[in-house]
Amino acid sequence: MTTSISISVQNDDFDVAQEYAAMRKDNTQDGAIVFFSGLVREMNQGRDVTGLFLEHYPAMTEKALGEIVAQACTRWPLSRIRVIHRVGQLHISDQIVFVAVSSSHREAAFTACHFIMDFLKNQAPFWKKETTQQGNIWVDALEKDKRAIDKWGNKNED
Amino acid sequence: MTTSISISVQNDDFDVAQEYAAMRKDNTQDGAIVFFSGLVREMNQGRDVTGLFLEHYPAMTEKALGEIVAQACTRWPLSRIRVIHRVGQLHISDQIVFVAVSSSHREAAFTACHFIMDFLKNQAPFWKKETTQQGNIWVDALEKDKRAIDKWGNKNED
Amino acid sequence: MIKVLFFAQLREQLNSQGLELTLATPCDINAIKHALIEHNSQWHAHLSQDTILCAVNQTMVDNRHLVQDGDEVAFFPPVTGG
Amino acid sequence: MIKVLFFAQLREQLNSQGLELTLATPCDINAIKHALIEHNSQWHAHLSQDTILCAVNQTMVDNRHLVQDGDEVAFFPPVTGG
Repeated sequence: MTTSISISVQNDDFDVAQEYAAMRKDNTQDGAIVFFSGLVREMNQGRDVTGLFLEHYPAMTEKALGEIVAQACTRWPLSRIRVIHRVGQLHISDQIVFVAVSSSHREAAFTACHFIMDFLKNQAPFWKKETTQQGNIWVDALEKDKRAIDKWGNKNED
Repeated sequence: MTTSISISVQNDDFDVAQEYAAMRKDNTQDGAIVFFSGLVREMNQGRDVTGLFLEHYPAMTEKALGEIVAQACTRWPLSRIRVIHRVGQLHISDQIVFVAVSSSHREAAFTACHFIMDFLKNQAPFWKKETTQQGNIWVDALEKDKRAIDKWGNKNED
Repeated sequence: MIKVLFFAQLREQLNSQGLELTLATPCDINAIKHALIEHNSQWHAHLSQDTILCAVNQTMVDNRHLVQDGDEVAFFPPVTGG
Repeated sequence: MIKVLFFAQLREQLNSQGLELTLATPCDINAIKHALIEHNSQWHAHLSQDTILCAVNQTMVDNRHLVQDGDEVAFFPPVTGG
């Protein structure tokens, strides 16, 4: 099936209502929309965070996200996929990332959205630097995020 | 941890933007919001659908949803949970059901939202009657929906 | 007195939203089904479908569950919400 | 000529956004790391961290990947987006 895919990496905030409306617009085939929204937390890895700077590798970012989304499309019947990742300076409670997936069926939408987030966490070239009371600290990659992709099996390894 | 839970069964449509805003309002602890939205599809089980009537067992519906949500809370650290299920006459592309879960961590939010939908499909007393060219037809429960709860293990059996 | 309710296609098949039964309690769900079939013998096939679910006081139960006087007992087909 | 890029804490540790290397190609990623350490011996500890990831032409590769003349080679720590 043909999947409609849209991927953005941007400094600007995004509007979830607008993105959700786009998933529904002229869409009579899909029974399920799942979305994930990632926010800046006040407390991370035990540190009191006041802000976050997101660095990325511009030439690679959208390509890496596109490859993850393409992998998801080979595994599940998906209708529309929207990925937005912000870069630059963010503040507490700001939206960082958004992944929305629509499908005719619930299981595919849930699983694909989860898959895209797990691989985004491991393979998309973004790095977070937190502003904290103790200074600016690069966030460590977590073992649990690495383990999260194990559940998807070997065929997803790039 | 204390989870803020809100469950509604209603004839009226709901506004995802408003629900999403409520999940974020004064929320600096959560890094993840996952939501599921279920829509009326034009084609279901091979039939051309023009509308849907949702019957329910009013005295039991919110209780059943509350028990499913309570089960989810015993399994994952969840911060806010919102469940809305519509009843009555619906049309193509209408929103039927909404489940939103926030958590400090992505894995808990994804898994709990998926869990709630799987159990809602199997244990909440709603029944769909489709309006089709061939007349009004009660929707059959699907074997795959029954199997969907097997992945959550025996301890979730009521 | 036990309050019995029917929903969805079962309600249509029985042409009844429910009724009140007077029965010696405690009795199990099977005993209630028997009493309903005695009340209307045409209900036999519909109530004997092994997919029919039962809730007592708004909680799903199996056929061996013991019903007490004053309970609300609902019968319905597999649910299809969501 | 090979274009080398560094990101995030590795960029800060090396105090460099990247540089251009002239090397006999094809060569593998380990050969590029050696050339970088020859260029600046203080980079040794940072480039030897076994957590350091590498992408060639914007695709993740392992240390045995063969680099061609004109390729873009990026080194960076484990990613932490999302």
